[in-house]
Amino acid sequence: MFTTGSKLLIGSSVLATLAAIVYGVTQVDSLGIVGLTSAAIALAFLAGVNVWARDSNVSSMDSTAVATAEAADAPPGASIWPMVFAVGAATALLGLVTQQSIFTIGLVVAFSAGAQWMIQAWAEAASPDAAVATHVRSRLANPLEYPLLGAVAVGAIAFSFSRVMLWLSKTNTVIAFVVLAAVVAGIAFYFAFRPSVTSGAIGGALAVFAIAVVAGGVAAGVDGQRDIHVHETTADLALEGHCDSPDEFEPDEKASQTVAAKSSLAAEVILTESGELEFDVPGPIESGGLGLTLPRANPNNILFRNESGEHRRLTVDLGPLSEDEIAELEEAAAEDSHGEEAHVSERRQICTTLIEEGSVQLLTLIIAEPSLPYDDDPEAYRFFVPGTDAELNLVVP
Amino acid sequence: MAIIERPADVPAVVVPTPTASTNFGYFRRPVETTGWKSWAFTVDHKKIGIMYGVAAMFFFLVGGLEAGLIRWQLAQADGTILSADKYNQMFTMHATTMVFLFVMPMAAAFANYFIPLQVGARDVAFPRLNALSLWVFIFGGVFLNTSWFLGGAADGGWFMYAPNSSGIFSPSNGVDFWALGLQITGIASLVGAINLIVTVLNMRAPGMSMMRMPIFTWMAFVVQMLLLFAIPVITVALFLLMFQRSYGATFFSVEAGADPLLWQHLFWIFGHPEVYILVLPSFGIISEVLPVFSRKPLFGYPFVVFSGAAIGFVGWGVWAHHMFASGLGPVSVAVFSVATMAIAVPTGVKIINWTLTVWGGKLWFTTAMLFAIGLIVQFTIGGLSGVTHAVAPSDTQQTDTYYIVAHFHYVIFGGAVLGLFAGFYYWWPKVFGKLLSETLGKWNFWLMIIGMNLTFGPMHILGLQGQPRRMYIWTDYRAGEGFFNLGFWNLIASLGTIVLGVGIFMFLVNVWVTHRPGSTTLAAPEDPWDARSLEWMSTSPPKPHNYDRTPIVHDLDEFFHRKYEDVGEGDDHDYVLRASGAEVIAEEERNADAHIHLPAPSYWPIVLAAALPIMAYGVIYNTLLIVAGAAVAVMAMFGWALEPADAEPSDFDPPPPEPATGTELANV
Amino acid sequence: MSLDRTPRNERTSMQVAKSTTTFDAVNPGRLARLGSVAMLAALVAGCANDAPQDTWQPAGENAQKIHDLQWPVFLVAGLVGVAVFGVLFYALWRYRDTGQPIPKQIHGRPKLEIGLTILPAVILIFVAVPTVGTLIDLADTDDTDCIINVTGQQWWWEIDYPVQDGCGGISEPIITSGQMVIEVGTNVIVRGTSRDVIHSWWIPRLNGKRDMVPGRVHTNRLQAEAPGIYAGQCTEFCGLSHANMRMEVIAMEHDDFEAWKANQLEAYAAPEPESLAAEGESTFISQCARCHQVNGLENSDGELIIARPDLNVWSGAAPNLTKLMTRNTFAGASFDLLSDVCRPLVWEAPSDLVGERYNEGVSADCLNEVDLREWLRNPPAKKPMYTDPTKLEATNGLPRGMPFLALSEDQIDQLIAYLLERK
Amino acid sequence: MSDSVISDTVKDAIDIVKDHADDVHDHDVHAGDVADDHGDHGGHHSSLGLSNTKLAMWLFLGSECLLFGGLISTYMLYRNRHSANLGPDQLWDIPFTSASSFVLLTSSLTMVLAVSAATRGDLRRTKIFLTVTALLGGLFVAGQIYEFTTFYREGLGFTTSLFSSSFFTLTGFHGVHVSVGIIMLIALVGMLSKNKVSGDNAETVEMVGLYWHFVDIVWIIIFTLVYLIPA
Repeated sequence: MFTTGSKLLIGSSVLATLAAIVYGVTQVDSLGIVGLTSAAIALAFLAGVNVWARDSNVSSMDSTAVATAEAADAPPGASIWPMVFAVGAATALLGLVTQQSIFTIGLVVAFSAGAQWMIQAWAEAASPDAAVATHVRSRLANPLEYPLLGAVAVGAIAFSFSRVMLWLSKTNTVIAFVVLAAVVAGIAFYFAFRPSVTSGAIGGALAVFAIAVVAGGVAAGVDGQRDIHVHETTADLALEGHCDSPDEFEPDEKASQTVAAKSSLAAEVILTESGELEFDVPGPIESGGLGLTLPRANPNNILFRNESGEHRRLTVDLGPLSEDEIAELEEAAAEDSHGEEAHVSERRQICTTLIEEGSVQLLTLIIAEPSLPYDDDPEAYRFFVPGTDAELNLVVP
Repeated sequence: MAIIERPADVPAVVVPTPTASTNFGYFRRPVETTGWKSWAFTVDHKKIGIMYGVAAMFFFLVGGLEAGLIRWQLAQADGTILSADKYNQMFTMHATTMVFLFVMPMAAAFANYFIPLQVGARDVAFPRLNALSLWVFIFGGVFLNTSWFLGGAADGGWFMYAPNSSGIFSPSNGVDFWALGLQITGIASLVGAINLIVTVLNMRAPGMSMMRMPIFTWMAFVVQMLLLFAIPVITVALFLLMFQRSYGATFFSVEAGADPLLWQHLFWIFGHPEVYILVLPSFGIISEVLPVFSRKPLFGYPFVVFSGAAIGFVGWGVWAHHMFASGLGPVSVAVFSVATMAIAVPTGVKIINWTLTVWGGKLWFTTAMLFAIGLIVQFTIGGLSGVTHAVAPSDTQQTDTYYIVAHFHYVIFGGAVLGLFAGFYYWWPKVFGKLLSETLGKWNFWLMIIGMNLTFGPMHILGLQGQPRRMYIWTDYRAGEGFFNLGFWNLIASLGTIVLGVGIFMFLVNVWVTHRPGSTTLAAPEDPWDARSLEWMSTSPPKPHNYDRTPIVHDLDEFFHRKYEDVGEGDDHDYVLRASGAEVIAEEERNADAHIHLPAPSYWPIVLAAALPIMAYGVIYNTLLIVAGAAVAVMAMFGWALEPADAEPSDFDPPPPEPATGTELANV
Repeated sequence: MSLDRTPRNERTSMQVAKSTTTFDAVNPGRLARLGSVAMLAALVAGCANDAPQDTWQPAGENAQKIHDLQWPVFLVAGLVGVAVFGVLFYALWRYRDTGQPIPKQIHGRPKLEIGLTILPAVILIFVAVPTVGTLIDLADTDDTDCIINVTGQQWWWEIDYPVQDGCGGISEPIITSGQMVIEVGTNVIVRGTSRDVIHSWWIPRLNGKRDMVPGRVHTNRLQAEAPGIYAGQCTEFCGLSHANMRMEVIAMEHDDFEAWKANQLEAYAAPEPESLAAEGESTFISQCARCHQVNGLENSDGELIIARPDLNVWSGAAPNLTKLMTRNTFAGASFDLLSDVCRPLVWEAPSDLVGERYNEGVSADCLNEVDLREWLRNPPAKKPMYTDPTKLEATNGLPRGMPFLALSEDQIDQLIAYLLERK
Repeated sequence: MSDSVISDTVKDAIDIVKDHADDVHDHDVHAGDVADDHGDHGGHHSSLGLSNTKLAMWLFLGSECLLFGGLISTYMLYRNRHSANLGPDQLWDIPFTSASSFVLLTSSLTMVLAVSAATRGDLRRTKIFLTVTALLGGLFVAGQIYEFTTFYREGLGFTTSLFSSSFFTLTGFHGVHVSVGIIMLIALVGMLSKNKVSGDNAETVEMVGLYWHFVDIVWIIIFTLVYLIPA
């Protein structure tokens, strides 16, 4: 039941697969596998198409039937797809010299038109009866047309309207959103309970709606979006050298006053009522003495508990930054602040946000270097609370 | 399609009707009943079941090969057969293959084939979805195994603990293949589960109440329920892993504050029900086999049913016993420890019921029966060693050692695999119309039993003596002294693998001997075992439409009650043969239903299934492939939705004699 | 529990048996134990001889608790197994087909079945109660005498003693790797975590295992009744060289432990100028000190050299080699530093001499030069590690493990001479 | 589904225990057991009186519950893990999200109307209400795109923190579900217009409706847990 051509293709595909396996087992690099496997897949695909399109059709091997089939000379029907295909191809070419997105759009258009063209040609070849041809065509074309049209429609509307909302101010966005939804629902109810409205009118309304939203989206997109402010974080505090300040900065304003339920902590560091820093580690390690020992290179979770009456932050100092690092920071900061002079940190510091009494904040430390080389620097390797004298030594073996 | 000019002298009327075109190409529905197309596009649950079985058997051999290499490497200290990297891939893929590509699909093969037969239905509820499950599983399995040729397979163990599975620690694409491959096979399981649940709930023959269903159907039903709720959990985990590896998410990055135990919880919430997913179908199979060869009904049918259901429920509450050493805290560990002991009770109920089924019977030691008894014995050993590590403190000494390897091989090989083999021998004549050789079967059985005990038995000792799992080498320094040291037991385990391998090979030999061209094996009788349940009331092999007459069920063990009559008075029951099985079947044939209606085959399931690996390759290599695959998938889905269940007359080539609405098989 | 016991093990086990009062207390029926359990235990656990990681030879309080719990469970499981198989095989023999008529079609006996359901439930309740008790005992951290941090990474353990009053007082952090030294009889709490993937800390003869999970701190109690070297192994699959990630706990008497601590904190002694070891020092500085810290090592300008493993390997840590030769294994305890001749002198030392012999460290005569040389020549060839420079894209070029350094034979000679003085 | 199955099962179980306890066999067919569609289209009768498709859809949605359950659990575990202070407190725009939630709820209402119109066989209203459901769903998706864009501009990328990864994954999954629902709605309108629905129109509309309601309910849970309950 296979024709010679199919057999050849199937055989080549199997051969390529075997070659790919042999290659894969014996050779290290994967380029050859990719090539051979691609060849195998391509050949298998061709074989499949051949078997499917030709061999499955028993009568294609019966030359009389083929020659006498009425389909054999039915005049091809009118078709819009060659033209659309040409437009798509032209767009793609245009895109090649201008912009990638245009190229993509052109490619998609050309591809869809080509597919439609092919399907139509097949369908017409299948039967000279127009009704049958349409029916047959729809079997292959509808499964793609329905979902893709749906997806394109909803995608265009959703994306366009989101651009409109980005263009509006924050409050107006909510209003626009509710109003539009209400209008859509209202009109729909009106249509639903007025049987006199024809389906043409409904389709027209839908078209107007779609065009309006897309046009709005395009207009909003061209005009630009409202200013959206990037939130600063504690990492920015550290970079800008604000960690040793007891003042409030942006990250402190809306700090989340909670902490993840960490299963296990390396230590808890407490700012007591009397304004001293103490630590609490499970086991027979007492606060005081040389200080808190933390392993290096691990993410250490430290929980900071504020029991003093003030808003306080916990800062860790891990020694001075090198000159290169400071220069790098300054460069980055200058870029951010558009030329204005920016404050940058000169020491390696990490800190929590300001927290109120009774709150806790988590600080995750990964300490690269041991404390050994900084034994002479009284500022280094310690916890402190800006604005107070509270200090706690940190030992990293 | 070239346009061929028609000779001028041929009148147009030569072609009678334009609709009867013969040149539909792609547009025609595949309605073939023979040839490869009749298999590739079939929606017949029996063909699908057979294909499930063949594919699963293939993967069984692949997984077995991997196991063989593992044991070869470990036969001696400092083995050099495999590199550390290859060894890690080997044990990862061995487990993955055996669990996801052998035991689960093989159970699906049985479920697919026998659930409709056992509930008296013509097919499953959604025949096309059934085909989809099959092809998705096959493509997923092949996809998973292509990783061997594309830079190495997954190397993180089948449990794939984070963060060892993230891109930093496993930079090859192996884990990507693994995560995506399991997503794909997960879809197959989920679709299959929905389909079979609906079949069981909604497609039962008249009179077939839930408590008259054959026990295999019950157990398979519980399994499908477990799958329905377990698969989405692993799906979430796999999605998180995929986002972590392919799109930079940080779900398992500890630097970002992630908790690696999240993966363990998600994995084991799926993973523990998975254990029951593996063994319950086999429990169902031997609960069919034991009564038949004991000539007695299953002892305590409702107890077996409800203990199965209880296992299904409690199975959700014990996942953390895989994590006793993970640092859950003593309270959680205590709770899960006790829950784990509790699940031993329904399991024990099953063993007791099987023993009592045999008790007082008239035992016929066929190969199927031997495998069933083998299951009871081996599974009991596995169950009892399971109790020893339900005791959480004791488990901290045993987990991640070979003791656990021994335990779950007794449970899964001794429980699931032996049951599947019992099923092969029991139902082979039903499915293929020929009996497998009993002599070869007994070789098969004894070699497998001896092999498995030689292979997995010593692992108890290895584990208790402190040999951890997943080590690509072991060293003499920690093997102890004397002759019976760990080296000795490692060697025994490796030698056992050979015996086991020969045993399994015997099965293939048996199949070959029975079915090779020119085989002298005769067709099996319609009712070779004097069986009891409904599926034997169809011909062997069953006709495409299963039953000539939709059976009306009056009893549990319907077929038995059709053959035997109770001639006892009052409480005194005395059964005498009234009609042979063949006579009962012939009676059904004589009263065949007039109109039997079967759904038509379809291209779309296999097309949709093929789209999934394309998308998966896309995730790994190129986003464009995802788009292409998604387009094919969407097209297949909508093509499917738009396609009527039945083929149209124009699909037939030549067209059917009468303008029928479907395949009308009158009085077959 | 073994069939062929060597003298040294007899001694250790006897001591264990003597010291564990609980063992005898809960076990009045010595006969029963000697009878059935010995049979079962000999079968399942005793068949291999004196494996160093035997879970059935507890050598400390915690492992003993587990053992006291597990042997009755094994016994009960064994008895249940015997009973089930007895009934089953009897039935198989008794009811074989001997031409009897079709048996009675009995569908069940609900009362019998309910009874047989309750029976295992009752047995399990008897198992559950002591299980929960032991669990709570083993999670206790209040009676700690000493805290030791362990940190797993691919594929070795770092062990450090934080500053504390416990462990007999530690004023400066001690840092070592692969081998943990503890004092006999003290309750040690291991606080463990990991720098990369999950590892598992397991010293079978001292306690069950505990996973060491990155981002979390987990504890594991350790207590040894008698001096000795207790072997262990990482038991959570941790990647390529999981099989080569081992560790030991060395338990020693109080005085030996104090001596060990003092030695660990001794100041750095530079090698004699112009000796081979001195050349080794400069080779070490140029080749090794990027990752491996030697406390007190100074460069030619007299500045302290601080290793920066965080810039050179993915885990951000490499074993501290200040006191390498006080340990007797290296590379994740995979290889011995002691030669085959000297190894038994320490590993199989009588228990009163363990601490003393261990503290002697590795001398030039006893050094296992073969393995150490092979290691220095090409570490990834000796122990699989993830160091192939072409495959390190995922880790920004940082290897996981020790890379190939292309050291010359001369450099290796120098390094060995230098390292031999690190004790 | 479950009630009838369970009661059916329990009843049968009691019967069986009763029957078999003293080995009594009942050979009578219970009249109710034999469905009257015997012989017709084998396998098309329904033991539960519920259509296969509907049962399957319920099962699928049951499975989906676990999927969202897993994602929601992941989010709940990680919701506070945003070390860089980019968390809900800084980002949420509750008025806007409330509005979009309300729009999605309204679409559930129109879906109900579509289903009821379909049951009555009122094709015109069915199509109108399906279309408006799709449009309202489209607005919701527009809202989500808008929201994601603003979050991104404010500094919250997919990989920024555990919170962001789990938030985007959870809401993204939901968004994909809504989008799939919209595509189904629009395609359904097209198929209804061309009379191409294979099977019963009303039932098909009901199936899509079930799915749509499920997606809405999931959103209510997400909205409550993610947006309303403070971290």
